[in-house]
Amino acid sequence: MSSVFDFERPPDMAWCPGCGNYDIIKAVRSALDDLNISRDRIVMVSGIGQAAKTPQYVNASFFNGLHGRSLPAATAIKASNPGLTVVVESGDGCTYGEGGNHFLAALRRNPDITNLVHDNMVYGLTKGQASPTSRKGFKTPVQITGVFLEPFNPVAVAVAMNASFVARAFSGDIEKTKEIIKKAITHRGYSLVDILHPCVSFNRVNNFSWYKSNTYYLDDAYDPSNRSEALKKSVEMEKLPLGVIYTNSNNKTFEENLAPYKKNDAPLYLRKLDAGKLMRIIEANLK
Amino acid sequence: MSSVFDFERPPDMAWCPGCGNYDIIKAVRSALDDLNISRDRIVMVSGIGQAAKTPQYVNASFFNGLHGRSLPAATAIKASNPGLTVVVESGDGCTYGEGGNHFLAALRRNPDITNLVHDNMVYGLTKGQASPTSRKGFKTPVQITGVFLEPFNPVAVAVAMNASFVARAFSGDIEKTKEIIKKAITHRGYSLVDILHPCVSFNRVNNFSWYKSNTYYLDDAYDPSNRSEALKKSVEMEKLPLGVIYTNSNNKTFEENLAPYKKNDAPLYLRKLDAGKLMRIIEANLK
Amino acid sequence: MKNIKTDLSIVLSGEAGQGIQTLDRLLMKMFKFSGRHVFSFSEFMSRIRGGNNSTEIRVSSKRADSFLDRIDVFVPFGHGAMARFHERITGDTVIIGDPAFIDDRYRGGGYTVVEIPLSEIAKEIGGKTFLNLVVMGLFAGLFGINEEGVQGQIRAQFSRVAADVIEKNIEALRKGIEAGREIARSGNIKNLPEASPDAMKELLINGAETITLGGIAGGCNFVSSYPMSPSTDVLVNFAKYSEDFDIIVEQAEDEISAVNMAIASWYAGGRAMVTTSGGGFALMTEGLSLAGAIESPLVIHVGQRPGPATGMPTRTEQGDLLFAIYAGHGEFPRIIYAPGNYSQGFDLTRKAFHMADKYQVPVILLTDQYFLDSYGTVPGMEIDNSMSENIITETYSGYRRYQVTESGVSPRGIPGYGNGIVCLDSDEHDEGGYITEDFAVRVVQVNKRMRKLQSMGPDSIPPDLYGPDDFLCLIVSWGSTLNGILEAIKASGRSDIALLHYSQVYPLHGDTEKYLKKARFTAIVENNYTSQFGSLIRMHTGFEFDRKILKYNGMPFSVEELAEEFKKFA
Amino acid sequence: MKNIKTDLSIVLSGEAGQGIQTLDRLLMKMFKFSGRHVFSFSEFMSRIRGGNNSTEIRVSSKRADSFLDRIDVFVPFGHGAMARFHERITGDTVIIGDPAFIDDRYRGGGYTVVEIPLSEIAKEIGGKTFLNLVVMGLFAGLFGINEEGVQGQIRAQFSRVAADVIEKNIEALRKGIEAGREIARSGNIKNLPEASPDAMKELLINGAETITLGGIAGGCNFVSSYPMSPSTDVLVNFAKYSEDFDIIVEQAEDEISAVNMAIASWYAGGRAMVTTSGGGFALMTEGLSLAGAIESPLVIHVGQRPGPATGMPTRTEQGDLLFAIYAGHGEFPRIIYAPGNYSQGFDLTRKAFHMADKYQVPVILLTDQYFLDSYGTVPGMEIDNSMSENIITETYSGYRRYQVTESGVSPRGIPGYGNGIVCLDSDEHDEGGYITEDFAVRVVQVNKRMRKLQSMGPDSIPPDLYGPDDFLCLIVSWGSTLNGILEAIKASGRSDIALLHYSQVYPLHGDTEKYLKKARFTAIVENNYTSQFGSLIRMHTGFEFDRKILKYNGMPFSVEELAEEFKKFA
Ligand SMILES: Cc1ncc(C[n+]2csc(CCOP(=O)(O)OP(=O)(O)O)c2C)c(N)n1
Ligand SMILES: Cc1ncc(C[n+]2csc(CCOP(=O)(O)OP(=O)(O)O)c2C)c(N)n1
Ligand code: SF4
Ligand code: SF4
Ligand SMILES: [Mg+2]
Ligand SMILES: [Mg+2]
Repeated sequence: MSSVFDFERPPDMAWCPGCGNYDIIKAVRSALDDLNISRDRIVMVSGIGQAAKTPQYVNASFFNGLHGRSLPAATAIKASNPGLTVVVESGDGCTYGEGGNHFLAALRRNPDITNLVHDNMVYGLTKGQASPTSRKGFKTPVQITGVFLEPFNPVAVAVAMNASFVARAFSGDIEKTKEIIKKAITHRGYSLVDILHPCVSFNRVNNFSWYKSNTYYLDDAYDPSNRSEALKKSVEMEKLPLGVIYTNSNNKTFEENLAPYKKNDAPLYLRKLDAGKLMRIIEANLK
Repeated sequence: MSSVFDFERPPDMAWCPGCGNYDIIKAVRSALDDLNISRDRIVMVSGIGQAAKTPQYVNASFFNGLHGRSLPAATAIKASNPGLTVVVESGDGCTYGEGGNHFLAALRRNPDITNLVHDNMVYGLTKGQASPTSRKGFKTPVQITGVFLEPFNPVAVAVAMNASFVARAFSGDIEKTKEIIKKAITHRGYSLVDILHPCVSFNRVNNFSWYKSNTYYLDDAYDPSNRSEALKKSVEMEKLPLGVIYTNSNNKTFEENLAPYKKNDAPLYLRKLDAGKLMRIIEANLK
Repeated sequence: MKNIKTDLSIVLSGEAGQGIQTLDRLLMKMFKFSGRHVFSFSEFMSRIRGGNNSTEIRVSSKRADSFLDRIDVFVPFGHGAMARFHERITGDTVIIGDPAFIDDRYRGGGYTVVEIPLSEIAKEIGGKTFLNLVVMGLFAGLFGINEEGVQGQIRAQFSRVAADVIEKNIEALRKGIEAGREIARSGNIKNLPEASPDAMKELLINGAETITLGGIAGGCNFVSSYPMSPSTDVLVNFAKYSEDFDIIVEQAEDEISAVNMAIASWYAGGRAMVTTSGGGFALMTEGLSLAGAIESPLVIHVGQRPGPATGMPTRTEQGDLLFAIYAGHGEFPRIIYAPGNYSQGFDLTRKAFHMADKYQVPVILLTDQYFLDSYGTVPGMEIDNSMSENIITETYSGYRRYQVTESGVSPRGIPGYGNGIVCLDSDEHDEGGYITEDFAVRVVQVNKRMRKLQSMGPDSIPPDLYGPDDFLCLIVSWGSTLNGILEAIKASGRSDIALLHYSQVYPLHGDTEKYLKKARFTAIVENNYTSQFGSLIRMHTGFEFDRKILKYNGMPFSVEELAEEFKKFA
Repeated sequence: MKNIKTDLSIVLSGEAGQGIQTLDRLLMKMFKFSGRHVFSFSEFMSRIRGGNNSTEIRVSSKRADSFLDRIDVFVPFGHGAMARFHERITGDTVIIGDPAFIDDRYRGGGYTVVEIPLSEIAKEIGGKTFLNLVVMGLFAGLFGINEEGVQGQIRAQFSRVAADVIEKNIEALRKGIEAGREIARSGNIKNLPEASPDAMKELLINGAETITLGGIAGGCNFVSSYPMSPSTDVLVNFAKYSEDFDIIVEQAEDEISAVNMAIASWYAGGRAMVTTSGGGFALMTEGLSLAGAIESPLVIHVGQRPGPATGMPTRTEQGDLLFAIYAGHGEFPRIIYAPGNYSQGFDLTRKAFHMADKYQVPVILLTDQYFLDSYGTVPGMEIDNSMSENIITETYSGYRRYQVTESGVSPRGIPGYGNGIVCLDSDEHDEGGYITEDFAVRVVQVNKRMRKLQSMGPDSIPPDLYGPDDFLCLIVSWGSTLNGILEAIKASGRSDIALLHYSQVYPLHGDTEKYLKKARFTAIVENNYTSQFGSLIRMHTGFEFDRKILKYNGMPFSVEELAEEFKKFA
């Protein structure tokens, strides 16, 4: 299956053999292909971590910034040029740990971006410390007696904050993950997809079969626009529901609220300073 | 009503006449008195802002640190000396804005501290910009066309994250606020009390009477240990419920999980390095 | 009684929330319209109500634009309004005000006190709110300013207020004017500064506004910031102009977000800026390093206040210079400007956008509370599109963001403009922007980045020499101390002193040594404890100053204290 | 074929995830037990699997503890394992390994290749996992190391592994030993380093462990950090010892939390430390300034790596010195140590806690990836309670945290110990810790804080002079470059060169000028682009170096490249 986002020469991918990231990137590439997104109109944004290397392997523009800071970057990119499709891909540590405050802000701002969180319940790149989503009891070289903190539930927080689009996926099912990603990208507003995936090197507990037996897909009758149902589903922790859990299209996007776009759609780079107007306003206000 | 936390000479309080902070500090002082908390066993912790000046006016030890960073400080103080009563007081901007990531972490860590958030839905000290809890449409010199972000609902997020103790209070009712604060302090684990209060200088919208008519007290029959009920209550935004909204005593506190306290309760400052043991371990491990 | 010929210094002092700043603006405008040069510096506590705030307004027939110790007229606005000024109130000061607000120690013996029941007058008209207008009238009367003109100013300014309120304002004004004329007649204050026609044409501005307007003139269209004194006004001003100039103004959740947004906006074709103070800047240093790594343009305004930590939020200091120069891990070029007056505030902010874009480096504007919160006049501003144009390239298939060039500057593409792709990575990267672990590529990219320090040379702003070319004594300073030093040199009566003032503090201009070597005696003036700029100069030239004049109590230098120091120069 | 008398350099090269680091540790231990001095430096890519990593192990009869270009024995562990080493593989290198892994260009002509079907041997025993043991055996055989001893080491190390697996390990070892003896017999590698009795007694340690153990010896009982290469090992080590020494080890949600926690822990009676790298440190600079403002003790370990931004996460650099010195807004004293060897790593970390406590200032330990990730031996460590005791006061009614004293240091109380209260404010405060806006109090408190710079003087660590007192040429360096420079001076054959090495880099010691003036020729060696320490020295002394030897590709200096430079000294 070739994609317009493939490279002429395949890059040397820095992931471990068997890592769930490979499946996620497949799902992403084919979602982008399915949606006919043009290579020069998309920007991939990421932080730092193993997941955050994803943009390096998608043949498109990318902004691979600081650990934890993918969301402010993506928000600003979309705001500066709303014509771009902006997809954020980063890890659970990056997004919910270092970047937790920006996650909260993104939920409130509602930029029209898609946030794919590669959630392996561990810090991969730094060699296996607990992440905010690590389950209780998970032992690591830092959490030597096991994690004792309540795991972060991004889906529940997002629904509680009345977010725009909230979904959970599992890398093991590329096809279904792709479909969820497509919905997320086409949804207007901030779309969160928490994508569970195995880290074969540092998470021996939450492995492929663990995910298989601890998740289930929401059935077709499930109505993601029903908030109270979504709240209930979102806090389920025994078995994690997969699929689109909540959607809310009541809010305008961040960009729609910004001064420049109230008059026209032109991205910032096409606008010019009206020097005459500036002169007039200075004379009027400061004389 | 005199309190052991009064000063011999009353301090010059930097709050505006009519500010809700005066009522909150009254409720705090008398809660502490009621609970017979000794002046030399309590630490007040805050960040920066108008609310964050509270510790200056309570005659007790305080750690008045950086804007947004009250929670990590309080967590560490409690962890270093679990015998201390630790009360955090700071503003909505400080706690949910700059400090948002620490708020999420505190919910997960569950230190046995009490977090009183003075929520005036505005940045007071910096002269009236929107805070995360500002309502939609609220106009300020920065949000000139009105806030268009979804307001942050700390109660909903806390309940969604299965926090230990979640309450909302209103400064206008000192007696009831005091009772809630007492419950929060006596509760083992992280206790959040979001205390709505009017800012007479910069929030002319959410004033005393607005709070009066947009809040109601949960009735006595309400069971805060019922999570699904709490979830429902927590997302109510039309009229904000007041009282203890959720309690969950299933989790150990942060301190209880820490290595030093598994063996004994002594605070860190009373412990001494066992130099002989260090020598032995070095010899054993590195030879 | 002193005979003031050209220059009157008025201090209004009261509690926060009493509207002293509003009165300050009203008076400034009135005096300017009357043809006087004006300057005012507000100092205030970090609180919303109560405490003690003051403003010093200088009214002058020639430009007089720095902080003075001398108080010619003092108006207290409440009990306790005088306590903090006791040392500055002398026998030459005329104290005008409500009997209740004048401390007893000034009564009888040595002080000139003019008691006017200002509050009562206001109350008779309708309440405390009219006090400001009474005082405004008082000065209009004292200066004999055209009454109709002042009325016109009031009517224009309060145009959205109910008609009857306006009339009461006018009445308050009139009452004040009567009182003022009375004082003028009393002869207590003689030889008030005369009008000079050029003052009328000038623009009335404060430091914060020069940064905002300079930013707009530099094409700024994206501002992401978190409020922090004393820089918040810049953010507020941008919001004010956002609809007129299509500027995205976003209050970020924290400073980290603010700086990352700004960088990413440049990436996507915006011209972005953040405004903050030291503490917020501290949180931005990782972002600054990101800008260095990905060679992003970036403009950061840092309004300094006394540190460390929260320090004194509403006071002034020049304590963050070396921090600004070395902030951010790793090594990368940057530019730092520190405007000394309003023109420089405007010009340098404008230029900051252009330089950031041209060399793809972060540019920091280092101001301080004194600069930002003082008002004054400026003849005009240069506005054209020369500094606001995007310096970007249409990309093509095969475009490489970090193409190695002789200057170190690679053509900057943005996503969505052209057929190419634009890849940025905070890791060390190859020309294409992809992560590399190749040691040779690393060296090539470091060299490329650092080469810009040389390329930037021709655009470097040399220090300005004020005073005689054949100076014997040379004062060096930077940023907001400019005007005060110039006035103090005059006041010192010394004609052998020149000032070398830096508005570009980093990279340090190559002419530095030349000037310093020429001087017989050198001194540096800085609003900090350690003489940071002096240290920088030594680092780059080995040169050490004979004298360091430093102040770090939270207030700017006064003309008098500087003049005192200058007189002592060997 | 080279005759190696005292010093063998072995490079193992393979992919991430192949366990080369495990093998490195096994070999180090084995060689040390056999009485050889050992040193190893691992360099690896920022990835978990694949790519190319290597370790260089030096086995020697005298201490030899720095990075060498020369490779005496090269063992490839996979395809492509040799590519990055081509320039360092010479005719004198003996290449030992699987035929499949040896690049064709080394076959025939000029290279010594010993082909051994290592993988096959391992496979026969049971699989790839036994490869390491085969190679370990190979070196045991080559060196003629006592077989039983090595077996004992294996049995001890794998004690928790199933018995049959251990036996297979032993078998692998034996197969390796046979092959090794074969090589020894072949005479390809002659004059292997002989055993020296003192080596056996030494402790095997790496840089990260010296920081951890030094911290524990300094009484550290609270560590809050966020993982970041290359400093994560320090955090991991603390976790490892947490139960033994009752240390609270908390992974913070971010670096901002980490530093604020550490400061607050000191406030409440803990002895706290954070460990991070440049990017994380950038996020801590506001916290650093807080420590400065509230005069909190604080220990920060910064493991440097190449920047800016993410840079090269697993590589080395000394690029954050000036950042560390000036980080944080406002002005306040601090101390910065930069250990040059393992003893210093231990001693300075221990001392950091004491100095932080004694002077109530932040102390920064500046290391780098080269220092942290290289293993070697150290004779022993000084451990007693002299640096781990709390320097605190029992408070009393009326206790004032910021009591003004001559030294600038106020008795430090903590809440809960005594009847007093302990009030800390990040705003400028009075002696009691309450917010003040009084200008005079501000000055008193600034002076008090800054006075510590003087008080600290007697505890300042002077630079160490290595080499002849009557040197003609003086090299200056700091931190991790110590050992390499010393070895290179020897290798250069120059007896007129001395090294002045700084393990305390800030405040700069007063003896600096004295040494520099004595030299005919001066050079500075730094692992960065701009010569940051050189700049600091010039800032404080005006002195400029004749020669700057700088490296910034992400690798440490090799002995050879330094020696080359030293030979050229005028
Ligand atoms: C400011 C900062 N702190 C720490 C790091 C080190 N760091 C890099 S990636 C990472 C964690 C990655 O975890 P996650 O986001 O879950 O991604 P994964 O590797 O598991 O895909 C950390 C802590 C950094 N680069 N920057
Ligand atoms: C890092 C940093 N950023 C910004 C500020 C400026 N600042 C001080 S208080 C404050 C907002 C206070 O709002 P809130 O927490 O709601 O408290 P309130 O004044 O309303 O009680 C801000 C932005 C600061 N001190 N530090
Ligand atoms: S460390 Fe884990 S998440 Fe990272 S590439 Fe390897 S398996 Fe995947
Ligand atoms: S600004 Fe608002 S919150 Fe602050 S003291 Fe005044 S009324 Fe209270
Ligand atoms: Mg992860
Ligand atoms: Mg508030």
